[in-house]
Formats: sequence, structure tokens, C-alpha cells
Amino acid sequence: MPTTPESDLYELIQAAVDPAALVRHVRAGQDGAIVTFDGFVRNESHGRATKYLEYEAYEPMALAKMREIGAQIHERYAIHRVAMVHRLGRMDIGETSVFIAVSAPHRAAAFDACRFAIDTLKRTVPIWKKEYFQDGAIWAEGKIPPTAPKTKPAS
Amino acid sequence: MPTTPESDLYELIQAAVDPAALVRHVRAGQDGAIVTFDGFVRNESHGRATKYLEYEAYEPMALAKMREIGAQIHERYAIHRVAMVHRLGRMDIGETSVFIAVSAPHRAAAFDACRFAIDTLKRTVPIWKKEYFQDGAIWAEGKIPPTAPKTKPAS
Amino acid sequence: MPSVSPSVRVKVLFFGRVRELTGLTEENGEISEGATLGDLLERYIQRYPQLAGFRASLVASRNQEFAAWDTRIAGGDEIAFLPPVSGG
Amino acid sequence: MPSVSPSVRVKVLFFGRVRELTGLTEENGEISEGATLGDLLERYIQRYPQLAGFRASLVASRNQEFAAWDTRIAGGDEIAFLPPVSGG
Repeated sequence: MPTTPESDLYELIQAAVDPAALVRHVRAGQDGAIVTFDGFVRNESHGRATKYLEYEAYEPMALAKMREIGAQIHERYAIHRVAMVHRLGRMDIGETSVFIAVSAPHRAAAFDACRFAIDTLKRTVPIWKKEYFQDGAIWAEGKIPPTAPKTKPAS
Repeated sequence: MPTTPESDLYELIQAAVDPAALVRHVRAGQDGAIVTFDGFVRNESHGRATKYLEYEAYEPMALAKMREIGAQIHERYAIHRVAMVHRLGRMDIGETSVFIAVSAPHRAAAFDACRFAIDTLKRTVPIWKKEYFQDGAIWAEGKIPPTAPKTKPAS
Repeated sequence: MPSVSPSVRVKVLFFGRVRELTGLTEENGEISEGATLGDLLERYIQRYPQLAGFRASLVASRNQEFAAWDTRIAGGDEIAFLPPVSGG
Repeated sequence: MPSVSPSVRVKVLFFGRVRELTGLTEENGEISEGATLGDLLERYIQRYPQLAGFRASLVASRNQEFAAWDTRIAGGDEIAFLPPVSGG
């Protein structure tokens, strides 16, 4: 597995996400493109009005899986830097839960890597979301992570 | 051709691009995802160290073509709002020349639309870039726009 | 019914729906040497029958890596039974 | 050699490399009624032979829409000969 560049940033945080700071983190003179994904709390879920969400994580494992995704995208795509942050705790409508920024010399790699990163995060990172409505709360349906990720050699 | 929502934003500007303002413009409670593309001046081009760039446009036509791209992505993808800005004039290394933000209820549409938008902009919007190096300047190679865009009915 | 085989100590963590159903966030336990992750889950399902309906949707982790149910547990392992993930 | 056919007035715009090669940014001209965008380009190539080498890479616009070279020009049209675009 390739090592993740020291200059990447992977964090689980409780406070509000600061997208501008994350973009500054990945931006450098050798780059020409940054693609960002901002995932935030929608006002409805399956037709029910959302009041707020709560996220919890298996923190050390989640951070390790986020770094693993970073290593995968460095291996697959000609990118420069990655910043990937997931917020935990309670979030209101409109608040960012996840933010990913990827810089690259050229745009195709930045798009591919950013999309692979969020798609893989949603399948493999141990984080759980509880949705609160006027009349109750449910754990979001979620995805069953692959027990042996295809992208990793069995070793 | 579908009408572009009045709430979109399409601009050619001379001053520095303000990404945060553009993201705020497209962000609403009904959305859950924003994808942005930030294109900025790289420090080299084909191995030569870039000093700075200059962009010029056929302004009214460029703006019309940008709006046309907006209409196309509203038609093709389940997105909410678009902000698309191109800066003109002189830009130094690291300065943003183009910024596109697309909001959507779900991420796939936002990724697809943002990528289609920048790919199409680079092929069809009459804007020209001159690259200044230590030892001279050249017009960037560029793409020949399709005379009858495939994505538009002949009417 | 005390086990006659030697036992090993494990730390077990609980998250999301599994945490709510069991009321546990973390506990230290013992299990027979040679037991698998599947064996450990069955023991929790006996103790918390309300988990049974979720058996098919859970995956296990061992020392912060996803692991197959037939993985053998070693002393000092950190185990978790993870509901479907929904981050992002 | 004045044309004997009626002529129409057009506005012609120049950008990028074409602007630099001709030294023109915009000019108002006349061309015979029924002339095409291709005819107008050939007239500019006669005037500015250095444009000839770029003929194959240029596209025309008429009233701010890309237009084929065999498009007929009408009075009052705004025409441009556009080099390959390189925005973004």
C-alpha cells in the first residue's frame, strides 16, 4: 500500500467544518485544479422533514479507514493533496457533515479521486447517522461494508 | 431548451473570484451535496515555468454559452443551483480563473453536472488564454468548438 | 456452565443501533481460546435476543480491521459488531 | 474593382491570436449580399496573408452563435473568426 503523503489532512472533528481552510491546505503552485465535495444536512429524508442529525464513529478505526482511502486515491490517480474531514455529534439543517478537497495538476484526476473518496467513505468508514424527525428518530439505513475490501490485497 | 433557473449565477469578472460567496449562492436546505471545481493558474505549462496568464473573452457570447451550459446541466441532471464564474485579464500563479459550484439533493448529480460543465466550458466558451513565460508568450493550444453543438437541437 | 477450555480476554465495542439495543458502549469479557468472531456474536445474541434480527446486517471488526466471522479471536483483541455504515 | 451587386453592412470582431495577427479588435465593413462567412474569411486572408496558416483551426460565429462557413451573411450581422478556445 502506498504511503499517504504527510501533507494530507484527515480528521474527525466536533466543531463546524471550515471548507476554506481545507481548500487552502491542498492548494499549491504545482496544481491547476481542486475539486471539493461538501456533504451537508438536507431538510428531508425519504419525504419526512428532518429536525437534526447525530453522527457517531468508531473513531480510531474510522480515521484509519479515511487514511486508507487517501492512500488508495494517491495510488490510483495523479493527484497532489487530499483533505478529508468528517464531523461528529449533532448537526442542524445545512451544516456540513463531510468535506473532501483534492488538488491535482489536471482536473480529471481531481474529479475521479474526489468521487472515489466519498463513494468509498460511505461504504467503508465506520460512522453512523441517526436522523431525528418531529415524531421520532431512526438510524439511517446504511451500507454493509465489504469484509475484505476488494481494493486491498489479502496479504 | 429548458430555462435556466433565475437563481443561478453566471459571471465574467475582472476581480478575484470569491469561492465562499459562490458556494453560499448555491446552498439551500433542500440540498445535501455541493461539488465545486476550482481551476487556477499552475506554475508550469508543458515543462516551462509560467510567469502569469492573460485571459480574454468574446464577452456577450461567452456569457451566453455559459448560460447554455447551465441550461444543459439542469436538463440532464437532478441538480438545484449553479454558480459559474470566469475571471478575465491577468492572473498570477495560484489565482483562480474559473470556479463552478453545483448543488443537488444527492451527490451523483452534483459530480456529473459539475464535470460536464467544466468539460463543456473548455470546448465551447469563447475565452482565450495567453501564457507568459520568462522568454516569451504563447496562445494556449485550445480546442476547436463544434460549429453545431451536438447537445442542442437544430430547431 | 463454566468453560473447561482456557479463555482469553477481549475488549468488545458497541456502536449505533447495536449500542442502543444492548445499552453497552464497551465491555471487557472472556471467551474460550479458539472461539471465532461468529461465536462471540452468538453469545451476545443469547444475552440480547433483540440483536438476532440484525445478525445478517452486521459485520465484525478485529483490531480495527473488518474481519470475516470465522476469524479466530486472540487474547487482547479489540472486537466490534458494526451495523451498516451511514457516514457522509 | 467595386462590386456591382448590392452590399450589406457587417460588424466583424477579432479575438486572441486573430486579433494579434490582424491588429484589429473590431471593424465595420461591407460585403456583397449573399456572401457566406467563408467568403468573408477569404477576404480577410487576402488582406492579412498571415491568417492563412490558421484557416483550418478557426470557426466562425454569427450573432454570437457558432455558424458553418456556408452560412449566408445578412445585413447588420455581428461576425467573428474564433481561434481554438482555451478558457477554464
